Amino acid sequence: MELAGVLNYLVGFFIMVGIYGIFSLGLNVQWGFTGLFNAGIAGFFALGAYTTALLTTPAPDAAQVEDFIFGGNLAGLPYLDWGIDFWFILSLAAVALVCGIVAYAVGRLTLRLSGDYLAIATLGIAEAVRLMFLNEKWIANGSKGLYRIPEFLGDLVSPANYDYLFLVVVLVVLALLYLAVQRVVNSPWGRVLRAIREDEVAAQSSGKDVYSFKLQAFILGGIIMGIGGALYAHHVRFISPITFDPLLATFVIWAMLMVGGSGNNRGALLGAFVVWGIWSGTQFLPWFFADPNFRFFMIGVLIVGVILIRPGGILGETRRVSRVVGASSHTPVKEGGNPKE
Amino acid sequence: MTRPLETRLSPLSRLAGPIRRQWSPGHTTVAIVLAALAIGLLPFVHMGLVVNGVFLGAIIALGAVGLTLIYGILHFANFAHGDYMTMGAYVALFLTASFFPWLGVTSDGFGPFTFGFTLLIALPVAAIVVIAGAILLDRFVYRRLRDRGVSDLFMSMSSMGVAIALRGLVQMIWGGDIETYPRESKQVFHLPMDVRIPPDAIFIALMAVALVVTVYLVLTRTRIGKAMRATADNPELALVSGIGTRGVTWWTWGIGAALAATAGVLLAVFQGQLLPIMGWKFLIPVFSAVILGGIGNPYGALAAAFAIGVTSEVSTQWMNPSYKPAVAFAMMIAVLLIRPKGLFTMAGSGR
Amino acid sequence: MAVPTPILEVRDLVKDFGGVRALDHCTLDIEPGHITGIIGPNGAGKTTLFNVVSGAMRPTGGSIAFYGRRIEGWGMHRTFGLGLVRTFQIPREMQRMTVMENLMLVPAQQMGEKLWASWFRPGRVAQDEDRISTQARDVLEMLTLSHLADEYAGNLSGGQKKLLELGRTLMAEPRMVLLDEPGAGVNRTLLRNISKSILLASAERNVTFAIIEHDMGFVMAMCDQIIVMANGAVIAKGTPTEIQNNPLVMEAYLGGLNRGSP
Amino acid sequence: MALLEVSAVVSGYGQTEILHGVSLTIDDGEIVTIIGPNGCGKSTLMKTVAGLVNVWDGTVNFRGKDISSTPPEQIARTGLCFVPQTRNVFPTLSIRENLEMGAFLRKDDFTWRIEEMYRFFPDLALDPGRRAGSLSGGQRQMLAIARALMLDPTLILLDEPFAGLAPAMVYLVLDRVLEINRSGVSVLLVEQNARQALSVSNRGYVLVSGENRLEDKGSALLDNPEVSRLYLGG
Repeated sequence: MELAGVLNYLVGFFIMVGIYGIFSLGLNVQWGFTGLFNAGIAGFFALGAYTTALLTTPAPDAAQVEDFIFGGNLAGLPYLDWGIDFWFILSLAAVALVCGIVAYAVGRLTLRLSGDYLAIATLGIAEAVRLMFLNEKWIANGSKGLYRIPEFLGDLVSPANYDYLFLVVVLVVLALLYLAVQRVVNSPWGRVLRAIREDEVAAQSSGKDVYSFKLQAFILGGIIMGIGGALYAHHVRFISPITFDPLLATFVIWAMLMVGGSGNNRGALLGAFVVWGIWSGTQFLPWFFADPNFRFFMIGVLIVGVILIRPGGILGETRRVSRVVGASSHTPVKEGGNPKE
Repeated sequence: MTRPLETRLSPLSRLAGPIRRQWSPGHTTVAIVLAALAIGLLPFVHMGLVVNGVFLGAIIALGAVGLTLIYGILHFANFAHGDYMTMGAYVALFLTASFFPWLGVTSDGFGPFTFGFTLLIALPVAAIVVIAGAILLDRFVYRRLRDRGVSDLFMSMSSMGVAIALRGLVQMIWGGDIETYPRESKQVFHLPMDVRIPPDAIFIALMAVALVVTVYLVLTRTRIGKAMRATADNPELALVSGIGTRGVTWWTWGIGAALAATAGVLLAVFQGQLLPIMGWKFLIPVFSAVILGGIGNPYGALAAAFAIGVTSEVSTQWMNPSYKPAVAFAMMIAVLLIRPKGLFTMAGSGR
Repeated sequence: MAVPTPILEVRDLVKDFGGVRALDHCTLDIEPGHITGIIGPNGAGKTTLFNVVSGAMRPTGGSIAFYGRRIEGWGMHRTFGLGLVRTFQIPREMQRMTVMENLMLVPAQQMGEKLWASWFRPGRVAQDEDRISTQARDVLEMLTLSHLADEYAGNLSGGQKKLLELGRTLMAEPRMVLLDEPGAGVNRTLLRNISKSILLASAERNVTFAIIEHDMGFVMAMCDQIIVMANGAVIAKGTPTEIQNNPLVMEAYLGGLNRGSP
Repeated sequence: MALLEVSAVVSGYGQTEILHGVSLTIDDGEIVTIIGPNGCGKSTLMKTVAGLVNVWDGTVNFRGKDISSTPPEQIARTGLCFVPQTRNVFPTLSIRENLEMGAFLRKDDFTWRIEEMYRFFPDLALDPGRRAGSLSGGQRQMLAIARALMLDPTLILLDEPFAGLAPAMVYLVLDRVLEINRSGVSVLLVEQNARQALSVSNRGYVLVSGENRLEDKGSALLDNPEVSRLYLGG
């Protein structure tokens, strides 16, 4: 019993690490490789979670319905039920589309201006998205939120063991995204992104359409974050505007990337593990260390501390050699000391 | 000094008129009042909302003027500015609700206002605490980053970390629940056109006007104020003129933090409550005012703050009031679409 | 032999900054295959000329034609696409990228620069990368920087950065290169290296060069023709010997005697 | 003892060494001009003396004190004032405010000094409230010089004060510089327009590639054929 409890806890823990790993990966595409400051991850998180929830949740019976309309019941539609829960893929595609469009719109407006504009605009978008879901009850039930969000492949196992299955789902999605991101950031495309991060004017004088690359990176990052949000919704199965408080939906993710090492995808994942470990581990500590407000404070200190003491994070960026196609031929020479921040 | 130079004068005086005129708070205030009246007199707009918007705008202005100064002189977006506001509000709370009562001094309902006279003492103390905090943070965080020559974006990011830490600190000390200053309900003033003004709002407006005028006088009349503008204009020339960077930096933080702390207290009075997240939420209207007014331009920020205050209040006539920050944000987006450098940027401001 | 048609034709180019006119009806031709030196006192408008021609700035007036195509007002990445490449006075390398990466970044129209290509067309991308890395190694060889291929560019010395900058222009397979002070802050040995590389690129790759440079020894030795600018316009053009014996040029540098002292 | 003594100074930006050991001296009351082809390090030398560029090696002595590691805002206090070539005024400040900033370190009432500057450069007195950013090139140069004079310096460094000015303006500014010198201020001038500057200078230095090449009386340098050879190579 004792062991089963620990195991259950660990499974839950790693599901969250996996989901936050996805956010961290998305942020790495934007900040770590391209130098785009997204201060409103929560916006993409919420869009992803709400999009999938609205598309897949069955409509509630009349007694429960107050004044909101559900968008769809993808999971319950018979012609999509091919025994393999195909709706899940479809829903993720929709999430990608929605987040991609929003990222495109924000990027169009701000990416030609200096970096701070993007930060402020994303901050605003996150708040606007939250306000919309909070106030427009007809969209998503306002502050009461959406519940009974369906489980992917939920009929394969008993509800008690579902978390084991979902951990596998999260890890598979994470692995796919990791490989996909790893491949592009090590490709010439990623090379251009890093060039933009280092010196925009020089990248331009090398004939690169800086704006277009920034836009692509911002959209890709936004889509990945949206997918993270979708997985979160199917894991927790209940979302409301409170879920997307900037602390757990934006700041923690920043702390993860900065701690793990921005510009390094393995660092992004390591950071998710370390910071989530600290976050969920401290609740077992005695006295005020368990106080969520103390943890809140520590997240801020952690971000400032990393910037001050070890700007590269734990892993830091690895030096790449010239042959950079695919993951197999990519071998870091050695951990490079950064010449300059 | 011997030769007559008259013959060689170049005809500069003809051009001088329109370019020289800078926006002063006087001009801005007159323009705002006229504009607000004009909007309020529209038949479909509720005058009371316009008046309310002016008060909200006054608070936004306090935040935005400080933030835009920091932006102009230290060159980064201070995401902790909202939390400096929160800090100010909570320090005043500690003084009025705990410290003064402990000393045996309690007060609420001072004169026509809901709050006690202790708040008037608490306000400058809170400002001093926040100033000290801001300067300490500069000494131990931002100065180290500047010395290392990190990019402006890294500075902004560390300010975000500072913002989170400050809010965590507030929550650790005071908890996350709604608090209020010791208060007593008061009659509101009734004016024509169905305008009701709570007396507190008049206090807010007077404080805001007094502070903004003070900042204007500091910037235009005092040695250090001119040095701040000079440093924003041309840091290298400021150095060779003997203007030390450290003094200017401290003054910038000092003025910014004092305005922020006051804005925080006034916001808490205006809303009748304190919440740890109040400052962070207020960042959106404040940043919108900064961008709308042209980054680094205090006069622009001032005018934009009132525009945002009035617009977002008036919008509640048709929209859910909780959309107010979204309205401010939408105005910022509209400006980014039309004039990315802000509405009030002056030609040749050298940036 | 036919008279060579100019590769670059600049006509009546004007560029104002506020009230200051940096280029004042500047007109010049540059013929293909030559190494042209552009000299003149400070403030003559040389760097502005490069900025406008390369598309970093919009001209106030006048026209620029590159291989007969009007390019004034184009962005930098578009002129780059035509094979018109420039360097900066202060080298701008990507510090936290290796020397090799700095070079491989440059070639245009790389398959792998499309986001989807490395997912769906890895073969093509690898092919491109092979070709480009070979090209980059050749360039490194020529610049004698091979031993630094995997070093962070930020760790190079000032002179090596200048060489890298030159290498980046060569990676673009340019038709014409605008070099802004390739010799500034470079020691003698590296400067010889740079001139050798320029001559080699000119001879073997048929690249046309326009060089702003203050080291007159370097200019007179390298260039087969020299354009002298002063106050935003061209005041003389000719071979090094012609320029050295042109009294107008001396006056531009030292100030006219006719203005005299008050 | 020389007023300013620069000996074997090495300096540069980042990792790039620009000055490879430059020496020069200025005595009280002198006008000294540094000429030399572009990129020879004239401006860097000025900035090094003014403290904006770090001295890597060698010493800078001003009035007998080593100022090679003094920060720029302290150097201004010692009576050495620098007028940069470009960006030499505060554009959004008014003319008067620019002058007040020049006097930032003065503790006394300096209104008389501002009045003196208005008399000295009558152009500035026309409209003291005007923003410096809207001035013409020549007026801007006058304001820049006036700003530097506010501290009553003993030595003033002028970096190409005549660059980009119309000939009539060059006369005007040159005339003012001579007047400043007559009032007892030493002047170190960097000029491209060598003939004009040398003709009014006591002495001149020719700088090439960050090293001293020639030093002579101003008029003697003018007649030296070596000078044009250094400019155009050969």
